[in-house]
Amino acid sequence: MIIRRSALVILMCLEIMLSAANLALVAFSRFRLEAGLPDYDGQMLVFFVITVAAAEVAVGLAIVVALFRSRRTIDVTTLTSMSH
Amino acid sequence: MSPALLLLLPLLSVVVIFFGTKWSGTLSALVSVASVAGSLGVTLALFSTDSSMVAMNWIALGDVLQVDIGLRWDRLARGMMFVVTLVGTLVHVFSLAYMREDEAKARYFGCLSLFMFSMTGIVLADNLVMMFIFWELVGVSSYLLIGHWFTKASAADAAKKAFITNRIGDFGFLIGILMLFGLTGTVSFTGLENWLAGGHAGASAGLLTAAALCLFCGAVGKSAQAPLHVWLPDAMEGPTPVSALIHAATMVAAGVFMLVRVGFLIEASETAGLVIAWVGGFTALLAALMATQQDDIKKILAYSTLSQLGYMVMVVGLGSGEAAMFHLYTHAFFKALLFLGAGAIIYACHHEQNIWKMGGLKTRMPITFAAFGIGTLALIAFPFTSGFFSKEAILDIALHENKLLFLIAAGVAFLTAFYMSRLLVVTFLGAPRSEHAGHAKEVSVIMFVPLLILAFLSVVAGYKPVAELLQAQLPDVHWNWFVFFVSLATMLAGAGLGFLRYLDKRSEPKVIPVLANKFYFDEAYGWAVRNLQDGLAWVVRGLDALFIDGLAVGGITRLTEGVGCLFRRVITGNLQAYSYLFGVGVFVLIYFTVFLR
Amino acid sequence: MGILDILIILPVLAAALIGFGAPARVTALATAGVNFLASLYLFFWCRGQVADSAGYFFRTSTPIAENPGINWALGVDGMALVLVLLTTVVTLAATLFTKGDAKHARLLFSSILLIAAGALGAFLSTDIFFFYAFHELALVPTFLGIGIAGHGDRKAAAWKITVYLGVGSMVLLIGLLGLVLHASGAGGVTFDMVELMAHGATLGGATQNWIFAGLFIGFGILVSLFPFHSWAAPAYASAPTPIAMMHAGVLKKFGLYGLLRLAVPLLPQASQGWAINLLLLLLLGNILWVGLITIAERSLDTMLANSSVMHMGYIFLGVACFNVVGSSGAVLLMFAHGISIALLFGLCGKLRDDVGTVRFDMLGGLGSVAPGFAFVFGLGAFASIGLPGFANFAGEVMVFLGSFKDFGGEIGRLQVTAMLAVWGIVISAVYALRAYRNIFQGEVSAASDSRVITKGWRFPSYLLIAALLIIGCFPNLFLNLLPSTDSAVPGSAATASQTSDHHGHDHDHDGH
Amino acid sequence: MPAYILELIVVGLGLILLLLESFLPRLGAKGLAAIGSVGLLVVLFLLPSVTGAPSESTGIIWKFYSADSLALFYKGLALITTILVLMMSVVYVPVMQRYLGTGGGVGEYLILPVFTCAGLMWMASANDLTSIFVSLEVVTIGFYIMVAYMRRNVGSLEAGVKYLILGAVSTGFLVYGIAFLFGVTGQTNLDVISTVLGLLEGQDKIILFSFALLLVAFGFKVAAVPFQMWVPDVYQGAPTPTAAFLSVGSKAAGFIVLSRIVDAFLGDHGVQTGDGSYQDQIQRVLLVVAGATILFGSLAAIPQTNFKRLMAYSSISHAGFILLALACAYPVRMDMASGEVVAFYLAAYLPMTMAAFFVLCIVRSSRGEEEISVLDGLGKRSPFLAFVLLVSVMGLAGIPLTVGFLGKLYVFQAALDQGHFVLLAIATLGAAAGFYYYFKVVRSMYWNAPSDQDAIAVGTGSRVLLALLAAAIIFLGLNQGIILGFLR
Repeated sequence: MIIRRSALVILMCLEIMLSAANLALVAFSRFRLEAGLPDYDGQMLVFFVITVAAAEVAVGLAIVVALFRSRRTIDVTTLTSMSH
Repeated sequence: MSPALLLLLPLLSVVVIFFGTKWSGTLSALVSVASVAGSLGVTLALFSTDSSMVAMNWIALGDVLQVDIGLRWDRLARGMMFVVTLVGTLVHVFSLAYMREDEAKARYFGCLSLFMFSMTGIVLADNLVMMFIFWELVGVSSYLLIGHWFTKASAADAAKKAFITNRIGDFGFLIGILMLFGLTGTVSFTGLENWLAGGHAGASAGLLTAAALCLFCGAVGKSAQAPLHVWLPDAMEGPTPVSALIHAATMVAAGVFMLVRVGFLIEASETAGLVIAWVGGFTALLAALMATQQDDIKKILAYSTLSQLGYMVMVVGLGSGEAAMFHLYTHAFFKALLFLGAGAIIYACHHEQNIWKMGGLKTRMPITFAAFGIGTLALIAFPFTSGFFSKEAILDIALHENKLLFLIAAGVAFLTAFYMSRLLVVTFLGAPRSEHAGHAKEVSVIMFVPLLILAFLSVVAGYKPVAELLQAQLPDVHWNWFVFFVSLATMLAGAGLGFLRYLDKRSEPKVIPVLANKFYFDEAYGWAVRNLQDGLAWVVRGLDALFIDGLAVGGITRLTEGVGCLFRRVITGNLQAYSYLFGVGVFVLIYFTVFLR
Repeated sequence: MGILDILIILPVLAAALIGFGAPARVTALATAGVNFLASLYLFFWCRGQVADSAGYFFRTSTPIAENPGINWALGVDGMALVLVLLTTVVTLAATLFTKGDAKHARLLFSSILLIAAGALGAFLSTDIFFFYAFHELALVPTFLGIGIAGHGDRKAAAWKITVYLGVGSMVLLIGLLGLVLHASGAGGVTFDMVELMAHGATLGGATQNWIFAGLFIGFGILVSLFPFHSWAAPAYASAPTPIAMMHAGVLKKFGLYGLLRLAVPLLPQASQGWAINLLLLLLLGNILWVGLITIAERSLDTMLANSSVMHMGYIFLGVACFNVVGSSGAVLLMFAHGISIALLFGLCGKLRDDVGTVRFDMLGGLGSVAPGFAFVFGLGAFASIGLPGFANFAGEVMVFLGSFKDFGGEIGRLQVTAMLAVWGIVISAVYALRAYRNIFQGEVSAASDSRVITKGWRFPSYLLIAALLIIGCFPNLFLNLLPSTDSAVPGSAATASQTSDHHGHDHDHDGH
Repeated sequence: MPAYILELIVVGLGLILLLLESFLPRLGAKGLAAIGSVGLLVVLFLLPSVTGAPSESTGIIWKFYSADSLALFYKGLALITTILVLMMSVVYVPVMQRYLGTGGGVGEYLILPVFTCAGLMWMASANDLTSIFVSLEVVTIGFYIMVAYMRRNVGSLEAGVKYLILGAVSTGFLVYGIAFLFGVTGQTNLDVISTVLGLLEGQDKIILFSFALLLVAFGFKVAAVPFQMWVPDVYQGAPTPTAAFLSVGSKAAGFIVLSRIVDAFLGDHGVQTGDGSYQDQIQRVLLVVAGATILFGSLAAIPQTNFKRLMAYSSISHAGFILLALACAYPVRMDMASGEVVAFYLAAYLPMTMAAFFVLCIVRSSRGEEEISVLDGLGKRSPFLAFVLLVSVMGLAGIPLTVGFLGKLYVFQAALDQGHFVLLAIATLGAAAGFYYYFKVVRSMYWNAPSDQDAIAVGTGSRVLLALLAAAIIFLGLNQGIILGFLR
């Protein structure tokens, strides 16, 4: 993700990160057997994460589109207009 | 009638002159003269009483610290007070004429009254702090009077020099007071006396000596002993009556007076006495040597004063306060006489002070000449003048206590006779060497009456009945033919040499640079002030700007700003860099949290 | 609302009124006058009364917060009273010295009043929180005043003093909090000085040393203790006259007041540890090092500024004595120094306004052009170098006596310091007389010639000089109000030793 | 009335506003803001009357939601902040319209804060990892939009992208952290987790690992070093009201959750520092992060010339102070828990920051820049604005008798109490540097000559609001009891 220039690709990478975390959650809940059943708290959390991630991507894509409209590029390395 | 009146009268005069007369010269002069005459009257009226009183609690802090404005009216104070008020009165009267045309007469008389107030305070003080208070005030009034003509650079500088030099002495004086207070918890003379009598608990001999010598520092400054003598000759920049009053008869004697007041302390330490005696003897010799080559009439008298003060200090150190006070008393009259005489001459010669531009004044100013002559005789201890008796006493004590100092004292007697006869010969005899001298006239009656009174006293004051009447301290010495002959011989030799060498000379026959330049004391001090003090001050200021303000304060400021700029660099505005840093941050944080414990 | 509240709030209100457009000079004068009279009334009233058990008069306390215990607590004791008088006198003089038609007059008058209010608040608060807070608040008008209405390199100077004193007050805050946290008893943290006094002296020696060091460095920065002095000269040199008078004369005393109020009674053991050695060393820096700098100054304003820094050394010495003589001397000296430096800054400002320069090489012989002015300036200069008759001398001599009190025949570090400090009287004579010589004596210089000192300086100068003379001649007027024995300071070493003393007994009891 | 009704009301309010915006377009920005503010104000007044969890746990909701005094306090902060942000937005609307082009309305910009507010309020109550995550994301997504709202403005978009990407990364770490914490304890409720952690032994490393991951996520939210890089850019680029909202609302919410999490990790067993346990290590980490944050924020602020960037660094530095308070977990000599100190500090921070941003908004709407130099001579041009800003920066710098001083006072006290002298030194340095950079603003306002003489128009509403804020800064500084009263 760090070496990518395209905002879109970066967003995709972020999604992968979240998925990895989700996987961990599912795995942990699977390992915690209570009376033979997995701990569903963790798995429930995964659904929340997926939903939220979707919302996040929706907003993110909108921003990327706006960026493309105004700049005709989505290369994040060009985003250095801030003075300091 | 109480001695407090002596303090109040001049104080009142100061207040009235500064706030009540709207700077009217005549009015101020009258007030001032009235107050000093009143003081003289009170002194005379109180001659037979002996008292002490507390006029005011100046500082009262429970039983921890008690400093009073207290008055001690004993024989010592009475004798000194008589000298101060009498000479003061005469000088005030003399000033009426001498300062007639001065623009700032009111300021002059106001300062004179201030001086009288301060001097009275010193004389009456019953404790060290009070003495120190008036000691400083005397310094200020002296500063003001020396700098009376302050637009003249030399006068302003001389005033400054006098004050600062005195302060150096006071530095020691104050430390002495502090030590004694720390040891005893009191600053009153009575308390100190009792403490000493009770075996001075808690004080080592060394500390006692140190305390005594510290007090002596004050006297060194005020009485212009070597090496702090340099201010006195310069102080002659002030009006001549001031020189007579302050820088000859009274203020400079305050140091001696103070030493006598704390004589019980000096007696308690042999070392201190010895040091004091040697400083006195050394000053006497040094000043006498310097006096032989001066050309300014007032400076000659100033060095002579130094030399005589040296005598007094020496004899205090040798353990006889009485002899010192006796000499102080006689010296006050004849030295005031000489100064006022010099003032009359200067006035007559239109403010000419160089003796080589005078000459032949004997015929033009006969009364002044007579008076001046009597003064000279008393100073060189011509037998059966007042000066003779007091100097005899000093020589006698020196002979018994310390042979080496006796030799020095005798040498000084010789030199005194020499330079005084030089002064007399060059000024009064021969032909006038300048136009002003040629046109000199005898001064007015208001000026020569004080001269005559002082001349009379210079002759008779030394006789025991008179001295006792005037409350002077009389030393307990016996007639000693050896001393008499030594004294007579040195006097005759000195005077003879002076006459022979200077009669009808038009200028100094042989200039001895080292003496004419006063052993280069002023040059050395000037160098030290310029290079050591001012140089150090500049260096310190530079170091302060460079290191403390520049390197420490400025450095910290710049360092902070620099680090700030450095931190700012991290925020590049580049998203990838941010992500990268974010990642590094995560690793560092995890490493630190989990593994670095 | 008691008289103390009024003393503090009145100037704030007046400043606000000026801000809203009331006639500046009249309002300020009226307020300063009323405050002055009120403080005089307070002074005479207190003389006839017996203080409460903690030594205060007019003590009021309104709780602000339970825990940590913060109260709007006011009270006045002898020391505070002296400083309140100082404040009101200098405020009145500073107001009088300022012309109504001066540039930035509105700002200057309201700054004077706000600084006065801050100083009064600090001196009258018996709660450390407000004690600290008021001083900080008073600094703001100082900063603004220098920055807006100053002269010379005003921005740099204002910047420096802002940051410097900002740092100082932060350090101080740490020290004060340390004191509060450690000295509060078991009943919870309290900022109340009276309660702290009652619990005090239970701290261990090492703690006392640390807190003492924190306090004297924190307060020291505010009071320009060496080596934290370099803000003073540029700030006072560029400050507008009344601001310089108020800050150097009044506000700067806050730090010393704080040390005397808190450090001396609460941290008596600090007089034995390394912290006191450090303080003694630093105060010598003030007296000797800064004294030499003062000698090298060639301009009246910077010389006065540095001399003021130098004289702080004596007051620190009084604090370092840790006995009643030194403390009382320090209080007297605070008053005296405040008045005399205000006078000198006032006159210096007059000189700058009317003659146009304060540089020595451009002045000279002013004494013959303006004798009255020279006379008054001379009185101020001599007062500041400790001439007897002025209050400065009384203070200095007591500080010195305090440093030698009961030294038991062994010359210790305090005595050595005092002896070296006494050399300061020579140094101060050198620079003061040189300045006087250069400005007022000698030939009349081109700059001084035919310049008239305009009106407006006489009355305030006489006021200040009268204050100096009265207290110089009758220091007992103040000393009567101050504790006269060490044991009257609760929790001090002397109290601990006097176990038979009822007072001391109580404290032992509290300690367990 | 159970506390969660409030969030429902706020969400409902947001929906109503959306509808109004669509069907009553002539309502305009002012109308929307007014209705929103009034609605939020009503909620604010309802706040004291709500009830917490019933004694016997009846609804599933109380598993995710708590309504202790701290939660209510933060809800109040969120509401007040949002009201102020709405007001500010009204002033800022003209600036925004410049960057929105023809088709763009500003309606959503006034409605989004309401939804975000609901998220913030929920965050204040969240005591379960699930609710923490969801509420946090509600807030964050709202902020993504608000930051990037000025879609024709390069800066705003750029800020939006940066915030989005870094924010998403931090979300990733949050989920990781939650996963590991869940993995260790098998629980999602913080109270239960705290109990379970107290029983675990020999799993220090994994506990610390999960804490570190969570700290990454919340460090990002509260702008702690080393996750603070986004702050200056985002503050500078975002619309000013959003920057204000971020610096107060988002930060407050981040801290309430962080303090709950820290509480859960440290437990309430009164561990003292120095015993080498993982609790000890957590305190150490917090201290180090706090020190670094104070240093970075304070020092990097010094060279700034842009007002919003300055406020950004100031916000970082303040975050450091709050972290320091958080790290002093068990003050002995104080009667304040570290959580209360944090809450107090944030409450103090609110009016000061809001006032500063508000003044900036007004100045910005008349002048097109946000450099500090735009304030030159403000003391002459608009004494009122200058005075409010003076009070505000005095508060931020921690001058006594302002509420900002009290915040610092308590932090210092806590640090002293725990004997963290190095941190105290750093904090002192930071506070002192604060004097330096805050007074730059004062210097510019009062010492510098104005570049143009025109007075700045200030609407009556803004005037009243600013006066209220300034009064609050001073009044609360004198009566800290009020804030403490709300806290307890």
